Amino acid sequence: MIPGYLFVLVPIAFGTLLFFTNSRQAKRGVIIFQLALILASLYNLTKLRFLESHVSIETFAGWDRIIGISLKWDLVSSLFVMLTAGLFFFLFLFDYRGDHVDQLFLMLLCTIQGLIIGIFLAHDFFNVFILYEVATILVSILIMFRKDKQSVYDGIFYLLTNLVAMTFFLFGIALLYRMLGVLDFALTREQMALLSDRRALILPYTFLVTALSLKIAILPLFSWLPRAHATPSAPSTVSALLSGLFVKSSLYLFFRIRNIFDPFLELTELFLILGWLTALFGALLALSQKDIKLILAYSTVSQLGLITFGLSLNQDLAFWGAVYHIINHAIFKSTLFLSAGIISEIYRTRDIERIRGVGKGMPLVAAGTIFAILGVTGAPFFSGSMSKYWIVASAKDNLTTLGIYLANFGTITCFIRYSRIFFGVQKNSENSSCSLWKMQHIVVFVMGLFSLFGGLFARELIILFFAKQLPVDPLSYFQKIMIFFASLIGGFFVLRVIERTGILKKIRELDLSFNSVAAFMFLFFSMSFLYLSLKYAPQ
Amino acid sequence: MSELVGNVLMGVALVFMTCGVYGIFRFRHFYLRILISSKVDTVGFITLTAGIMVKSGLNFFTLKVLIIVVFFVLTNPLATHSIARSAYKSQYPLPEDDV
Amino acid sequence: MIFEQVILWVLAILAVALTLRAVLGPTPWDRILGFNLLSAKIVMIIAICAFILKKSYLLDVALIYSLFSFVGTVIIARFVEKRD
Amino acid sequence: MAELVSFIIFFLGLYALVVKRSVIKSIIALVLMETAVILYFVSGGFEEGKLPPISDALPEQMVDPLPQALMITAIVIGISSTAVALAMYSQLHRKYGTDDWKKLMKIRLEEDA
Amino acid sequence: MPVTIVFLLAMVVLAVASIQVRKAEIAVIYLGIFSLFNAIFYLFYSAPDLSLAEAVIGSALATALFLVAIKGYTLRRTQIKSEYRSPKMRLALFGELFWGVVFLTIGFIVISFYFGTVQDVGKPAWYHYVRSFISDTGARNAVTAIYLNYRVFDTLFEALLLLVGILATAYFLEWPEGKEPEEEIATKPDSEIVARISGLLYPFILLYGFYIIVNGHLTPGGGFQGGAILASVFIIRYFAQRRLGINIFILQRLEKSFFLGIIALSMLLLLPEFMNSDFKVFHLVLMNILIGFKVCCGLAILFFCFIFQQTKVEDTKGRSERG
Repeated sequence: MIPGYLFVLVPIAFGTLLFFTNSRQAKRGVIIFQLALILASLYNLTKLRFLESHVSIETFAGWDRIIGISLKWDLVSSLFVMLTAGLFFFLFLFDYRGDHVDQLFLMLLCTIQGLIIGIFLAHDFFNVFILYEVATILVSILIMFRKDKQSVYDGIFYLLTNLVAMTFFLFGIALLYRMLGVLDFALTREQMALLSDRRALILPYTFLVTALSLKIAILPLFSWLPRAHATPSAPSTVSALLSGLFVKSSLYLFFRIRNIFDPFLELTELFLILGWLTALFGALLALSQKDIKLILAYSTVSQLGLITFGLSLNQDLAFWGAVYHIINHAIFKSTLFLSAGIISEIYRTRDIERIRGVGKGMPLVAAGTIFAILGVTGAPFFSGSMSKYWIVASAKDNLTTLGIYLANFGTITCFIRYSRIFFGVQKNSENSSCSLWKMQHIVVFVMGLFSLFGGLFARELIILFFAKQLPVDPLSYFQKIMIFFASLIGGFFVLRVIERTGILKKIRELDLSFNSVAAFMFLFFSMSFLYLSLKYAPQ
Repeated sequence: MSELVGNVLMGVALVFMTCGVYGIFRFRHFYLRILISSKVDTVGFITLTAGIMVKSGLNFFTLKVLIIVVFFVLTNPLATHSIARSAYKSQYPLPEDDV
Repeated sequence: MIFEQVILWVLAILAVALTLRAVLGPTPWDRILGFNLLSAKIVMIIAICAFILKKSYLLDVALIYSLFSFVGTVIIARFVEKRD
Repeated sequence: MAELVSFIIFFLGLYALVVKRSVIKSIIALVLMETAVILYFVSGGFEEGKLPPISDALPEQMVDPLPQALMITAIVIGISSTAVALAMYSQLHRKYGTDDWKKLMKIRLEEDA
Repeated sequence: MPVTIVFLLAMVVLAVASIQVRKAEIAVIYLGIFSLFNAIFYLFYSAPDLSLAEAVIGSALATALFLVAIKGYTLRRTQIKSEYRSPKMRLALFGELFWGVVFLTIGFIVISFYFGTVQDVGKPAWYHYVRSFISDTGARNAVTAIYLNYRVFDTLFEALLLLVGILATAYFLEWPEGKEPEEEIATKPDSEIVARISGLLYPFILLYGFYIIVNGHLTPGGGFQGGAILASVFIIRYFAQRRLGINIFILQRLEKSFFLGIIALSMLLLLPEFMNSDFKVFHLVLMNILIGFKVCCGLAILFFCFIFQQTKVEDTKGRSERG
């Protein structure tokens, strides 16, 4: 096994080294480095796969876990590390000819890659906190990389909300350390058993949950995410990276911390409802946006809500379905953002009403985007449908199945509106020259293929990666296909009805200022605190 | 013996400092306030540290305290000077002579 | 030993009085004066603590406090000036 | 006692974030919240009469060194995040002219439409 | 020490004052005094390293950064007056009162819940650190032993954090367009006395900063605090001579190379035969020196970007664009 901290530190050191080379060598060196990283993560994954316990915990410099920092490799995190390496390879390939790409940009991308891998492998509370802080400041540079006027407001909004969330996180760690005296994930679990009264854990758990629920964009606290991911000055690779991968690391961390507190405190009912509401609200807001990148960012919010819903169903099938959905979502969301980047560069506008005729203009990009859209909406034989099927299959009562179909219906209508860009003829055709580099089209097409490939061989991939046998009975899968087509047709009519009324314009004006986000965070904190203290009140 | 002398010095330093702080509250005008308090405060600092040096006798501890005193004597007037200068530069009105 | 405790308490009260001056002070320069004298008082408090606990490294801390009180006061004084 | 004060200052900072409409006040409130958390972390590891963790004290008398080591990191985090926030603030003020969150949001919405 | 109660009360008063006062300039000075009290409080809670870091970074540098950032914008007092006389004022007051009541109740519930249920299950990490930090790492200061040897993985990211934070500040402040605020900082000649005597103090402060860096593992101090002391020499130097003297371009390159040195050195920590030899102590000193110089370059860049955001000083005009 290649030790974990090499995976974290080598990209960061390589990024800093890039600063001393000129930009031509930097671009070539980065792609070669990325290939090596993919091979190393593949090697680690196979080694771990054949280890019978599927888990390996390494400590830095050999100190025991109580005093040192440890990194944990298990099947899910090693697969995410490989996903990170692969996605970054495509992003670097996509950006090979970009005008804004110089050593500083490549250095920032390499460093944030090391940090994301660090968050996936982290096994220590304070280590996760400092990884997030560095990542927040890095992302605030990447968001405002092209330095135009509007993005200053989005940048400071993103930075301040995330810094406040991380202060909550640190307060949670402080409370935990004060009571349990240890910072390692597994050791905290053991120390918790010694606690005489589990109500002592309510306050730290509330602080941690508030911070993490802001990071994974749960209902009241998600308004920073679309503005940060789709700001005009962020290059499309950065938005693809943020929506595709960076949010996933906070989702993965949310899930691991929930596992630590699982036997003692339960918040799953709260997150079931909030996840479902986020999925609905995100799809509604995505429907009302005009800017294509904003549509994609709001659909990320709704997909995250769906994944939180799946994770908090507490069934094994739903868990593996949600994890598989995280991987699929990373692939097709970054494909969509990259294609949106190409489209907005060629058409020089981001307004969805003025973009038509993408199908004829750029066949490869159009094909890749259509594959990704079918993946997101969960069309049959595509990756999205398999993971959503598993989440639905594990939902016992029909209320939750109805809820999931409703959320999916919202996504379908949103992407029906989005796919209008393929048909029709281009209005002002003077800028339809495909001056952009051919490789970008191929990259988008290949990533679109992945979402198709992920759907067809879903069960085999799960067995290969997670050594897990997930049942797919054809009857209920066929029923799901029928429901998909029904909601597709329903989506057409609903879209026509909604667009006549002026609701969409009013929804678009809906916006939260920084004070109301802080107020929502405080309300979320007090709600979950009161909920927990009432639920575990001493009888 | 040195215990007693040290205690006396510290007592005197306390008196100086309380006068300095009293001076700050008594005078209405900024320039007078800064004139009184900074001078008295530096003197108080020197007597207090002298008391500590006397009580702790001749060793490295006293040498370090001596370094602190030298540094403080050098920089404290400078700091007060730059405050007064900044007030003067921003045309803060000088007090009429009857105050 | 009790004598140093008394001095410590008196210095703490003087520090609070200076804070009062800094909070009440009408002009910003009163506040900087409060800040400057307060950090001088704090250097004295550390010197006495170092003497009570007989730890010489506390004096390094005191010296750095006085250095940064000087730097802080000069910077704040420079940037509070008004040009109107 | 110190834990009580750190809770009070933490909620004070959060109150200022919710109520105060100026951007610079939000940054000041953020610094206050971070200082409150550092205060809580350190006061957790201290017991009355314990000595600093320098080797000339007996191991039983030493205070918990881990919070102090972590909080030096937290202070450096505080200063660099404040520096980045202030750099953005100076650009925000040069471009938008106002310092009020509500006005900024209105201007930003007009730009989108 | 019971005297800490006095400092805690002063801190709460200053926190409330710095939030409620209307002008940002005054709020910043209160923040400086607040963090000064915070630093002295840590000293009484026997955390000398921390009080040094808080005093150096919290009260002196943070206040200076705040003042520079709001420098150009607090001059228009008339604008502030008009805002606060409008009828909306009563609505805002009502909002503040409402939120005040909500915060008081929720805060009271949380605090009483905390003091009701807090309990301590023993501290294994504390037990192990305190007993074996001298034999394991050869350092006499447990705090330095932790953040340079036991948990060096965190310190790498902390150094990276400072590097990235300064990169971000330099990047945002070089934003070309936008109306330039009045440059009145660089052109003001400073007083002759401050220039002369601070000129006298440089060697002394430099020597002292280096002393703090080098024996960071023996007495409180170490890379971060020592680096900040060295950086204060640059700041005083700016007040003495109007010129910059140091080229930001070189400083940025220096900082990155120091960071690479830190990562390479901490990789040595992994070889077991390296660690139980007497290289351990030398490793600590070397790490402290590297971190110290890196922090010094970083904070110097931070200050130059902030102070010189408007004025590109003439001797570095050509090369001060991003390297």
